[in-house]
Amino acid sequence: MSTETLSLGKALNLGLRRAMEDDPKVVLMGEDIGRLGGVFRITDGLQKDFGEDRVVDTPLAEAGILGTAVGLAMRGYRPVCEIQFDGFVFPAYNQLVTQVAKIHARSRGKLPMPIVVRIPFGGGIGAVEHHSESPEAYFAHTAGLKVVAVSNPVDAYWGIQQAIAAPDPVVFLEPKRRYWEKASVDRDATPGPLFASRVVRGGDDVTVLAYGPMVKTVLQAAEAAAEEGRSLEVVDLRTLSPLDLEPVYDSVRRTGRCVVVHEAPLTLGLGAEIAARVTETCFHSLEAPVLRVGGYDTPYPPSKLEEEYLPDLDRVLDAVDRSLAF
Amino acid sequence: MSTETLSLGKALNLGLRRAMEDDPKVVLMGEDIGRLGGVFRITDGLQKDFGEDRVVDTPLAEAGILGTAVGLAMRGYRPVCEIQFDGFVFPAYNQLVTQVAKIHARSRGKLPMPIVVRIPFGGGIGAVEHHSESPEAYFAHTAGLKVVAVSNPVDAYWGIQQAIAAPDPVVFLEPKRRYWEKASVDRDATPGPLFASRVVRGGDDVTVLAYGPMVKTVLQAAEAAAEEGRSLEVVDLRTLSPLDLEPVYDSVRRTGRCVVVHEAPLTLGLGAEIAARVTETCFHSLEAPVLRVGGYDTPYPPSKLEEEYLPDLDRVLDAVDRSLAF
Amino acid sequence: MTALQQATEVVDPVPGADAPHLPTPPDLVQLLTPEGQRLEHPDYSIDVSADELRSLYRDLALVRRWDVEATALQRQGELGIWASLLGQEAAQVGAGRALRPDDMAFPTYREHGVAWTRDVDPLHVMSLFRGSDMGGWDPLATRFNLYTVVIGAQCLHATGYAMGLQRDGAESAALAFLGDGATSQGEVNEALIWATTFDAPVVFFCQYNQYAISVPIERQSNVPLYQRAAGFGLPGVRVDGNDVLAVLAVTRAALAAAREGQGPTFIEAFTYRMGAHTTSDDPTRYRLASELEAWKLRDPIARVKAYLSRSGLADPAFFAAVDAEGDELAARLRQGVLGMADPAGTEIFDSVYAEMTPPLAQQRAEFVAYHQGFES
Amino acid sequence: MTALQQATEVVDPVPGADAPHLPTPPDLVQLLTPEGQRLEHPDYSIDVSADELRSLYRDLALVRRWDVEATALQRQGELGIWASLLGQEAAQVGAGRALRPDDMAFPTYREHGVAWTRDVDPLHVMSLFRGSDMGGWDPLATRFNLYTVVIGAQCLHATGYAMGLQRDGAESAALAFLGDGATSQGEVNEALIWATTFDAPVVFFCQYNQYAISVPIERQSNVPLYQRAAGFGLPGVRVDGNDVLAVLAVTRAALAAAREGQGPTFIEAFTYRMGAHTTSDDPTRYRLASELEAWKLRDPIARVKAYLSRSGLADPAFFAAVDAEGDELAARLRQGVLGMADPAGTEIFDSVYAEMTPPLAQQRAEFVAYHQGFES
Ligand SMILES: Cc1ncc(C[n+]2csc(CCOP(=O)(O)OP(=O)(O)O)c2C)c(N)n1
Ligand SMILES: Cc1ncc(C[n+]2csc(CCOP(=O)(O)OP(=O)(O)O)c2C)c(N)n1
Ligand SMILES: [Mg+2]
Ligand SMILES: [Mg+2]
Repeated sequence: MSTETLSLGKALNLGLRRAMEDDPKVVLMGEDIGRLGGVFRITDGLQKDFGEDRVVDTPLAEAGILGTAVGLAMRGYRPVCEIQFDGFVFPAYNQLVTQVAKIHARSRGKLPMPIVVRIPFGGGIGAVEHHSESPEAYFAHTAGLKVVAVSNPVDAYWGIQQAIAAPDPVVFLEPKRRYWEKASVDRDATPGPLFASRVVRGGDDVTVLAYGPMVKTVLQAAEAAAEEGRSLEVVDLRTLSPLDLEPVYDSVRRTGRCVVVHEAPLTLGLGAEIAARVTETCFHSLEAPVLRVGGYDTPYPPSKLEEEYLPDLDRVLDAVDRSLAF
Repeated sequence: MSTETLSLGKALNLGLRRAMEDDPKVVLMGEDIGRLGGVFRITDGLQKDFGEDRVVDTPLAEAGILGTAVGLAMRGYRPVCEIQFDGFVFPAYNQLVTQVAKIHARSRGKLPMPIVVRIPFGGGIGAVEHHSESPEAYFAHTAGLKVVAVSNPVDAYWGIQQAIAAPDPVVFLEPKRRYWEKASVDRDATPGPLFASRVVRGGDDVTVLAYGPMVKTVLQAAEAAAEEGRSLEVVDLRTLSPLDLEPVYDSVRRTGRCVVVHEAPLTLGLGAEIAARVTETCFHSLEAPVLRVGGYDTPYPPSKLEEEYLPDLDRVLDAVDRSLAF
Repeated sequence: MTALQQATEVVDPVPGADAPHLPTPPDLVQLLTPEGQRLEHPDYSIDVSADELRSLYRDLALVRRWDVEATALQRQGELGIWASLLGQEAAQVGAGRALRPDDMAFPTYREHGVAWTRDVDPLHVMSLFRGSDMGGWDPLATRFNLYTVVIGAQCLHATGYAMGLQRDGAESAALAFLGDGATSQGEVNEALIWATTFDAPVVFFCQYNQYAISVPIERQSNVPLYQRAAGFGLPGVRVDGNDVLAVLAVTRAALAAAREGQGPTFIEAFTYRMGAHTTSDDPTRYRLASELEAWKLRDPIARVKAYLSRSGLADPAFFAAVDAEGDELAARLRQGVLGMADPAGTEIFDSVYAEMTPPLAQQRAEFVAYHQGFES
Repeated sequence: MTALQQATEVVDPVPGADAPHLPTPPDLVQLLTPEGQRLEHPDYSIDVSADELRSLYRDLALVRRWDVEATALQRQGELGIWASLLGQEAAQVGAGRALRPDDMAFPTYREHGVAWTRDVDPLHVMSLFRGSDMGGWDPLATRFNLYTVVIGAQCLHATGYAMGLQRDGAESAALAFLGDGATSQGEVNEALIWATTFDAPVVFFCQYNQYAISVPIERQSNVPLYQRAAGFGLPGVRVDGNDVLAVLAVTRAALAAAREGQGPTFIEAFTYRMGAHTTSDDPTRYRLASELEAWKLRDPIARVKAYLSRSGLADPAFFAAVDAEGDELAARLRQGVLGMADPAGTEIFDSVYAEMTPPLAQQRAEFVAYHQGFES
């Protein structure tokens, strides 16, 4: 039996291991990922087993990580880059946006760019500045990248393997505050597709969308709402680029109401795009505007304030109430 | 009489000159802005008149430009940085997002950060890769920055001075393909506020929003629509962060229909945020969903294809038709 | 026997220690050996009074005491994290004391010792690590910038600030701190280019503490870091970072040169991070305990104490008084941290802009109304 | 008289020329003087057959002919812009000819001369400048990467590719091209760190053509660029970039070292951009005509011609044949450009991803339907 209870972090670790076993061209690169096993231990033990050429402790320079990954990809490798924390992806931004995202198009398909950029993202861990951000909208606005966010150990285990196997660059967002959450993972199962959203709880009154760390929060809200007789349908978006909104449209056509939840600042967060699309597609079904619950349009605050900054169960329920009151 | 006919580029040049005369702390920095006067000649003649300490030809490194601007700002200067083309802002992205945007909040207001980042943006000039992009959504999603886009010589002349005088960091977007468009500028006038949108053509049937280079396109579309008996109200957004949507809400409450136009890729472009807000605020007035006309979700194409990539009069009218058909 | 041989000699006998990172002559500037013996150096002489020496010792000791207390407070859950300076006291106090009041320092996140020399209240540093703010001190009044967490970003700030000093005709300098890992960041290298291109009055002070979290120098450079400077056309100096006198002398000289218009200098302070990277780190995963043992013999405080004692410049009463002062300091800090009020929720909004925007004001109002809803 | 004195001597007599950028001994590797005299160099000897010499001349001449034709086509509106290599033919042909077929080159946007040596069809380069595509050649088949417009970004790509070569156990190398301005980009400096840290088989070939658009070297470095290398622990060499033999020798040696596992080298090819930065540029705004006149005496093609003639290795018929070939080439290119079909609109969508996404497929479908609407 290959079903076992795994934390999200351990699931990633095992997923990476399997990807490395399956394909000798997979190379991990990042700061402190080798001997230390990464600051979150996601790559624990991998350098020991696969060697320093396949699990590379890099110099401390994110542009260097992404830029050399481009060259490795051109040479037929499948680099998997770890960015230590969300807030440290920006030194690599030029390589990511002007090179990684554009080289396939620039070369009209002649240059492969199967790079995975793993980023622990989001807040809630009581950290100092730059360790709690949610930069996903920057990536989702960048044509040429694909962007996924996992929310649970099962998706983490399969998702990382699927992202590595994908022929396009994938920004792979890991909900750092859920690294220690556990679930049962069947490692012999056949996974569903990576670039697909999923209804994770059925309901009739309001459709609530989330991804990454907020999926758990929304599921808890749905639980609480159920106790008050409100039935929320919860969709785990999973893929942020491309968006897979067909299941959402189906749901909203039934419920007539939609709430999107994310930690990232509200303005031009994923919720904006989803609201625009859902409204355009389901205009005549909507009984209320799509409402958004997000971080405020401010830098991520000092950690003593993060509970007030981050969407929580109450703020989700508040939005549900407001939607229903329309 | 100080009213004269100026091109948008010349208006910027004169606006910069006046700002430098008014405040000795204003320092211009950028690649080729000194002796050459900038690749678009926006800073023409300024180094000659203000010297090399106030018009600084910098090393070829955008992070260096923004990063040293931060230090100059801490020392009481008002740096005005030129990024040569939109596609070259990304090496400076780390400084812009993690430092320029956050230092005021980080210091709880103790560190001033009155930096202007001038960026010629948008396409339509037949250029090679990276010279035609519209990165504004990246900035508007970044809390701590303010973002404006001018569309005409009058706003250019006043706007650059207002941006420099503003106490916060301002990304100042210049519609490069309109640099040569002319208008009459009264240099003794009292300008309106910088962070305000403006209705530039009244109308009753559909509210159409644009900014920067697309304002002219939309005004032409409104002209064409008028000939077919359709009355478009056109709003020049001018400020992309903060958004000033009150005039838009007023308009949409009357017209019931709204179209947003920009060159940037559709997904998570400014149109997404505007659609979400207009829908939330004007839900019961809307007779059609907010429709968006934008660049496609692809890298900016080779210039032989840019006419097909960029929104034009016909695509605007097509969206107007679709809106009216709802 | 040269100064350096003396310095390394004490390390050799440690059983099991491979002490892999010891510099070879003639690169290291040293004025005080690990055994507390004063040396002369042809380029970097220094004249310190007895008072000054004692006050340097006091700074070193109090800064360490603060650090120890902060680590304890973190263990007890009162701080979210703490980045210990243990072992780097001399590098930081030496560099900080070389500054004049009108100079400006640009720290990373570990320069508590420099903060101390700038009269920054330690509580204003600890509030950052507690998560109450992002540093409570006034960076312009103290001329000590806020901590910068994004590796290397502050080097460009310091350079730009120095360009401002130039334009002001001020005879002051900027002092940028960075780590060994930071030297790999593109922005840091750009700062060297800017500094040399504009001859800016900035000094780069790199604490080579042997690690960037778990990563040793082999991953950042295959030549000693101070040699990086020559390729950019600025002088590079390697100083014994555990020798407060040498650091003081070298940094003073570099700052003086900068103020006099002679341009930037790059200083590599050769030192060792005796603690973990931060309280979240587990150094046993990547380094041998014997390495630490070897470095303990080069402790930056012990040598000053030895020198003061042996030369009769301080007596046991002095050391006892400093110890007592340290305990008082620790008690004050502990009390201060425990008594720190949580920030008001509205602080999330209030300093984002100098000029608040209407949409953010609206979010703030909604935030207030929402939380009032809970209270009522 | 040393090689260098000979090289500079010809410049001095030019009236009005301040020739500000001439290197001082003993830094420059030169094997062929501007007057066409062969020199020996202790470290870089080269044995070239008469055939090889003639074919080098042919490359230089044809590449210039191509460049002239492209500039003309731009003036006539057939290209959107053109980045001329005028004056840099020897640097590019020399470097390109040093490559083995299994090596991989990473150009900027100006290395038409290298493209030529990789048998890239000039039309595939010109289609980029026409705006039809972003380079029509196959970068993996030709082992010549696509042009990279973002300054310096390709240096990291080359280094990563070289790390791939290492992992493959391939005895090949990567050759990264960059300009003098590019040396200021953080990413370029990171590439030097990566290359040395991993001992990657990559050679950095910097064409110091005296300008980054309008900006002279004083704004990028206060020491000669080849000296930058030492600070990162790799060898730096300065070669006369207008001397195709010296460039060939130096680059060959560096590539050989890289292939043999001796790590990276940084080459500074000292040359001059005789034309404008691009056809959009107006160099009269920032440099004196006399400077160009001085450099004309160091023309990279004239000296090969002089050597071939004087040594009897080529006769007038040979030069006439090359000229004729140049005219044929120009005619073919002109015809090819004029005949270039515009790309199909759907190309906007078709290569964004290896696996097309449903939303993009929908945008494509809408695009097609919209344009069909116009046709019908
Ligand atoms: C741009 C960036 N990338 C990664 C990190 C995560 N990080 C924090 S400290 C550190 C190591 C820094 O090493 P060094 O520069 O030697 O300074 P030290 O901690 O040793 O004082 C890393 C990788 C960061 N803060 N910023
Ligand atoms: C990141 C970036 N910033 C700015 C530019 C605009 N630009 C194009 S070429 C150039 C100068 C390059 O100078 P150099 O590296 O010396 O190469 P050269 O053109 O002389 O061959 C500049 C500033 C760019 N392409 N990329
Ligand atoms: Mg370190
Ligand atoms: Mg150049």
